[in-house]
Amino acid sequence: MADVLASLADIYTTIGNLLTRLFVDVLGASPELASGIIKFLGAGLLATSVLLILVFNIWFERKVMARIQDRIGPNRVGPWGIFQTVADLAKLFTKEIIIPDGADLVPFMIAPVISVMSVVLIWAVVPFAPTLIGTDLNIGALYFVAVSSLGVVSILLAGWSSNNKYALLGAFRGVAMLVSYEVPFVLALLVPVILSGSMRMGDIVRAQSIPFLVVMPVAALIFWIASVAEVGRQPFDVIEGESEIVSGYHIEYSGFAFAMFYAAEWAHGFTVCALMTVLFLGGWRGPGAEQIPTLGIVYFLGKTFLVYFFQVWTRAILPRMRIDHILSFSWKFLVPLSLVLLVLSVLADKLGQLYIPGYAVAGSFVDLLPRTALLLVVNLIVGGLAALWVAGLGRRERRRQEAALSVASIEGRAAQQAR
Amino acid sequence: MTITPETVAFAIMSVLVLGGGLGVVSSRNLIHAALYLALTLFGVAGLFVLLEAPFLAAVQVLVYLGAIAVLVTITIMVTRRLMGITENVNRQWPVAALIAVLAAAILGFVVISQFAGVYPTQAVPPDTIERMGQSFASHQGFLLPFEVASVLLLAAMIGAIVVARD
Amino acid sequence: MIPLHLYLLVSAGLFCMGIYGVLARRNAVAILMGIELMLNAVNINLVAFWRYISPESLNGQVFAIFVFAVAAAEAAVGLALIISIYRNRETVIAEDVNILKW
Amino acid sequence: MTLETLVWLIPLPPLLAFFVILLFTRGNKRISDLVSVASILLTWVISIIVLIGALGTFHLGENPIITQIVWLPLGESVETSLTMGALVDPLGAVMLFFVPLTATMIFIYSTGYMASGHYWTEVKGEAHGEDHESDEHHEVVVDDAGRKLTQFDATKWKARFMAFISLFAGAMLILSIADSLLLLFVGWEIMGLCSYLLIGFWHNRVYPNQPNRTTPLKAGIKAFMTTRVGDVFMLLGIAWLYSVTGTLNFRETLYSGEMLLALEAPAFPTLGQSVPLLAGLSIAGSISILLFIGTVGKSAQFPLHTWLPDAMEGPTPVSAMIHAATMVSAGVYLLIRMFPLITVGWHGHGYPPAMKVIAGVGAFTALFAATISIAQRDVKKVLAYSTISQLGYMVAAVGIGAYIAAAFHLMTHAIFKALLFMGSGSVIHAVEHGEQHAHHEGHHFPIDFDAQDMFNMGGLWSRIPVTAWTFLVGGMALSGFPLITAGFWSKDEILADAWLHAPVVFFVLAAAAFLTGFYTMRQIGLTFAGKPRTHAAEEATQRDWRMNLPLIVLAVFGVVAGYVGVHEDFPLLGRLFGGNPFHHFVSQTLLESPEVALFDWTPVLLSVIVAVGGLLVGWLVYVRRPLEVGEADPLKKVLGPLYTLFENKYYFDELYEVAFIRPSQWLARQIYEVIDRGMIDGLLHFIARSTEWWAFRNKDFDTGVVNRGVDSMAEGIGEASDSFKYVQSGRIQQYLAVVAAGVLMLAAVFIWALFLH
Repeated sequence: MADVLASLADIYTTIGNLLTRLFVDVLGASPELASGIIKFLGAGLLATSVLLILVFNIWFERKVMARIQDRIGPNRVGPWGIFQTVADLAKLFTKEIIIPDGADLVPFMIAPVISVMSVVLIWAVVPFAPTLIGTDLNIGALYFVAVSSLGVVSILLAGWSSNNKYALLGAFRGVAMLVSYEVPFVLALLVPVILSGSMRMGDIVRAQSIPFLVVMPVAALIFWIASVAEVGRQPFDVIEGESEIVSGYHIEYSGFAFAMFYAAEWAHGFTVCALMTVLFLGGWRGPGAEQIPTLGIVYFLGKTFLVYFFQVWTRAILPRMRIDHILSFSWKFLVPLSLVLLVLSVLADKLGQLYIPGYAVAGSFVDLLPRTALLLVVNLIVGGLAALWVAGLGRRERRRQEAALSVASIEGRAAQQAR
Repeated sequence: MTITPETVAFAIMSVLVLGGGLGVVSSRNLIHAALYLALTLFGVAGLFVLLEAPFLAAVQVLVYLGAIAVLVTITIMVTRRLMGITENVNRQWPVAALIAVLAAAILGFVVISQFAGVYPTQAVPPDTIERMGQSFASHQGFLLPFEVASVLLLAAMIGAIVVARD
Repeated sequence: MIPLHLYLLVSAGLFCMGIYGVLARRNAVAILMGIELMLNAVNINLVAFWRYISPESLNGQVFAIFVFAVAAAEAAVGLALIISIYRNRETVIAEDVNILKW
Repeated sequence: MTLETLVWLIPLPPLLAFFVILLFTRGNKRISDLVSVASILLTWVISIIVLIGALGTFHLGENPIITQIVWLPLGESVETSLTMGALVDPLGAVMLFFVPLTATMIFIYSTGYMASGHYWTEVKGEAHGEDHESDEHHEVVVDDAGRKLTQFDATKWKARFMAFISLFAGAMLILSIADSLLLLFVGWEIMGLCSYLLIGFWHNRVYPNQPNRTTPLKAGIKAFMTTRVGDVFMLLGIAWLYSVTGTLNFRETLYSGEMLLALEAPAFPTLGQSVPLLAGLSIAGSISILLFIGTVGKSAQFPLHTWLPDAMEGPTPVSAMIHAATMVSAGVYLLIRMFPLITVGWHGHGYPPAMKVIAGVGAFTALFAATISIAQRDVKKVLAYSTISQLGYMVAAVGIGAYIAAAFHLMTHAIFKALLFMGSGSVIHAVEHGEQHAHHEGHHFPIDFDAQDMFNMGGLWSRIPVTAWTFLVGGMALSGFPLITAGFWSKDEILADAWLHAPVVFFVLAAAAFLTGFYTMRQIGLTFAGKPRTHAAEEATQRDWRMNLPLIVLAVFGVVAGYVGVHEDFPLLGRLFGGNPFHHFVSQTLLESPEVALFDWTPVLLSVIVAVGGLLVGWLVYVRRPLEVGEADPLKKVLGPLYTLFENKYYFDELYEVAFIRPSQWLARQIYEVIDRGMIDGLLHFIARSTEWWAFRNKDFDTGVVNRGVDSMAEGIGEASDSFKYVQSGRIQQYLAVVAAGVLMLAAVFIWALFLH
């Protein structure tokens, strides 16, 4: 039993060993070949699982959105409508892919593929459990930033090749937003990298004996905002703002191509939540996760769905922002804030190491307390100042608005009296 | 030169690179050229991975694919004249071709004559990225070039904004 | 394992294509793309030499990174120039921009 | 003020006057006159004082008044340096007696003479303006020769005239007190200059209708050149003397016995064998001949006499001073001063060649000039030729050894000849006044009316009595009217010595004396006797005291001067006049005084006969039956061709013209043509042409090679650059292609160098 429990504790390695033994002993492949095949199978499994989770997520989001909007949400197809997404997908799969006239065929076809690719590739680096991770690249953080930037290319291609002005316009907007939010996204990403001292995702998770959210809440907030913008969902869903430019760059897409774009988008939303959990919520860390790796994935998925819930929540309640507001918010507020935060916190951390006794950079929960406190203080200060500054801006803006309104009203009355 | 996954990957990547390059150079439609460029860059990133320089691969993708390719594509879109695709090669293309071929011959000759059959002797030390990070900050290392590069980027950014400002 | 000269051949090929692209293409942006190709060829070379000749020293990689920086700066400024030329001269063809001649 | 310093002061006043007038008072005629006359009076007074002092000193010969200063240090010691000093010995005293006297009289006379008078001058276009200064404006007349003539005021340059005359007087006095040949030569040359300046004084005078008559300008040049010929030979003599004796001082050379002995050596020992003529000549003889040639030039003796008659072109006081009293006498003074040198080798009998030459030339000149004089129309020309003949007398006297007689005649001649010249001057003035008066009263005179022509005069006895009488005294003295005139005594002395030593000379001189008497009476007859032949003569008047006073004074001296030298043995008068004091005084100049010739009646009688005969014949021909208006000269009928010969002065002028002037002009022209133009110019032209040729070759080379080369290079570069400039096509890809090509080549080289090598 013990070994059964042990094998269950670390189910992933046991499966791995089983398979290798299978190939090597049974099929007589060379160990390298065997490991190659196992890696290949693992990758395939991961990709399909990402897309499958998607099905649940869509349903979950529509239900939550409905509940927030005080309606029931899909409940016809299957119990509580859980098969609604399957029905949608089936519909999309069967739809005919219409290629617009004058469209640039090759880029038209490639665009959806690249968008899905950019999302799925990110999962290669996400650590589900202490022993379960795609490839623990030592540049993990940088990898998924690079890959996510591929998304920009796909949008551009889609917008351009569909030979539609609205598509092109939407593409330009999307590219502008994504590129501009990439900067704060990376800067915020730097915080956990610096705190954990390494870009390897596994190390970052292991370093989070105290979740970085607690240590650097402002950084987490900036990362959260930037990631939502990266996805292009609700507060920033200017890309396919239905009311303005029909539905952005994938307007000309239909059928399976549209399904791929749609899937990529939703998957990206979920992926970002996963990143959030890995970077700021301590990934698979939980009581007993270290010992029993299989528990890791449970904690991980729990936290991810928690973050996802928040995302859907904000998506439901926040109105769409204007494109120039979005850009100016990024360049004029987020980027400077993150820079300042980053510099001050690193400075404080360095000073702390030098002057505060017993200031540990890594270690158990207790060891990290002084550092957490210090950084927490810095964050609160910077965050507070930023908040005050924004409030001031807001007040001034409101006063200007009212003045403009009063003037307008006076003129209006004058005009009426004049008539 | 046994067939190993690595050589296969190398073949794929080199095909991507050379094919992409050829595409960039010869494609009539400029957008296609830009796409081929992206393809080439991706191939190069792959080569970097093969050369066990993952950081560079990531930076390559991030910087080139993410930014420069996008920038180029956008510029092409902005500057396209609606009167269609003009003939993409100028009068002196035979000369250019000749020069390219000559250069290839010379480089090829040098490479083959000097570097044939050289195989990596040492393994890549695992902490190269950390050491690289330290080197950027240490005086013995590359602090000065690093700062100069940052100033350069700043200047380029400001320059680009000023020049392209409407 | 892959011998060094293969990498170098690939980079040489890319470099020569870059040269042809620069010298032969009419569109200014195509020229810039040619330049990008050449820079990438250089990068391949650098990294190849770093990997095959002296992996323990950081020079190759660092230098490649600086090539990235420069390439990025150059692309930015070049494209900005091309856009302003387009805005003023309504043309992007390199040959048309030939006022600075005798 | 010892005598020595006073001697120095004698020549000073005139020289000072010259500079004062020239520099300061040139503008004002009156002041100039005063300055010059005052200066000459001062000189006269000083010379009288010196004369008295000299006469008073015992044995003036041995210890004359001598002062010396170093003039030109030639060597270390004083002896070898050229000295300059003053010497007054008996001969000098004689000069100091009559030179200042005549000079003063002439100065006074010239202030009067130059006060009026006009002459014709040619108008050269704008020259006309020059006349505006003169008070009255003369109309322009055109003469036969087509020249535009106008009257020119002769008195315009009077101040300048007085200055020149003062300079001349100063020069004469320097000569007369000179103690060495050199200083004498200095005076000699200055006088030569002054003669040129004064003869050619009226340099713009032209004779209407006679284009080729010698004008004053030409006469001045002629005088200067001919005297210059003589001076050259004189200088040769001086140089020779200096080279032999080492000194030019009179006392050192002439009065030291051994010096004279040294000079006795034959001059041309080697040349002598081949040329018998030169054999007999001693050094002293040849030097004295050379010096004699100088005298011939200066005193107008035979060969070089032509300048004197033409010198009459100058104003009459000039003629009086220069050609009567002083300058011409300078020549004779030189001979007398050089007498010891001349008479080297003469011991009483047999003359040395030098003396023969001198005597011969002198005698011949006397006769020759006299013959010309009788046929002259111009009153001054007659006197000119008479001067020449009288000088001939003196030269002949020195030639035969009678230097005292020569000195005596020199003194008397100076006085009465100056008198005669001044008389003729006043005659001319009178005739000119007459012409003007007649002209005013309507008588028309041809433009070439010659106031000096005796045939236009006649009957002036009553018109100008003072001039007439003084002229008569002068004439009698000239022709040697016995007993009362000075001329008689001095000429007689010469004739006596000639009779004693050289009878041939005596007869020649006697003939000359006869002719002298004849032309003197002819002159008096033509000018004064009979009725006035022209209206000018009728109206002739001249009552200027400044002209008449000198005439009277000199007339008196003309008579008194003779009594000084009456031979002591002369019955009755000899004793009366102190026994020939002149002879004893002057003979002291030489160390051993020559013995006095015994008194001999025959020469005296002969000279009286000759003189009175000449006068009588002259009176018969011209005075008893005075000439009628327009009547030709009776002598012409008598002499016929001889007359024309004499009138034209034996055609010597033409002879010299042909013999010397034209050849020398020809020679000058040849030299000019051949040497100057031909060779020198030729050479210069050649050089010029060759350099020009070379310059052109340079130009060709320059333009051809350099310019064209450089230009073509420049063009080549220009074209090349033109074609090459298209390389900058503006197409950036082309540049890149070139760069790439360059890099490739470089790479190829490197590979070849590094790898394949």
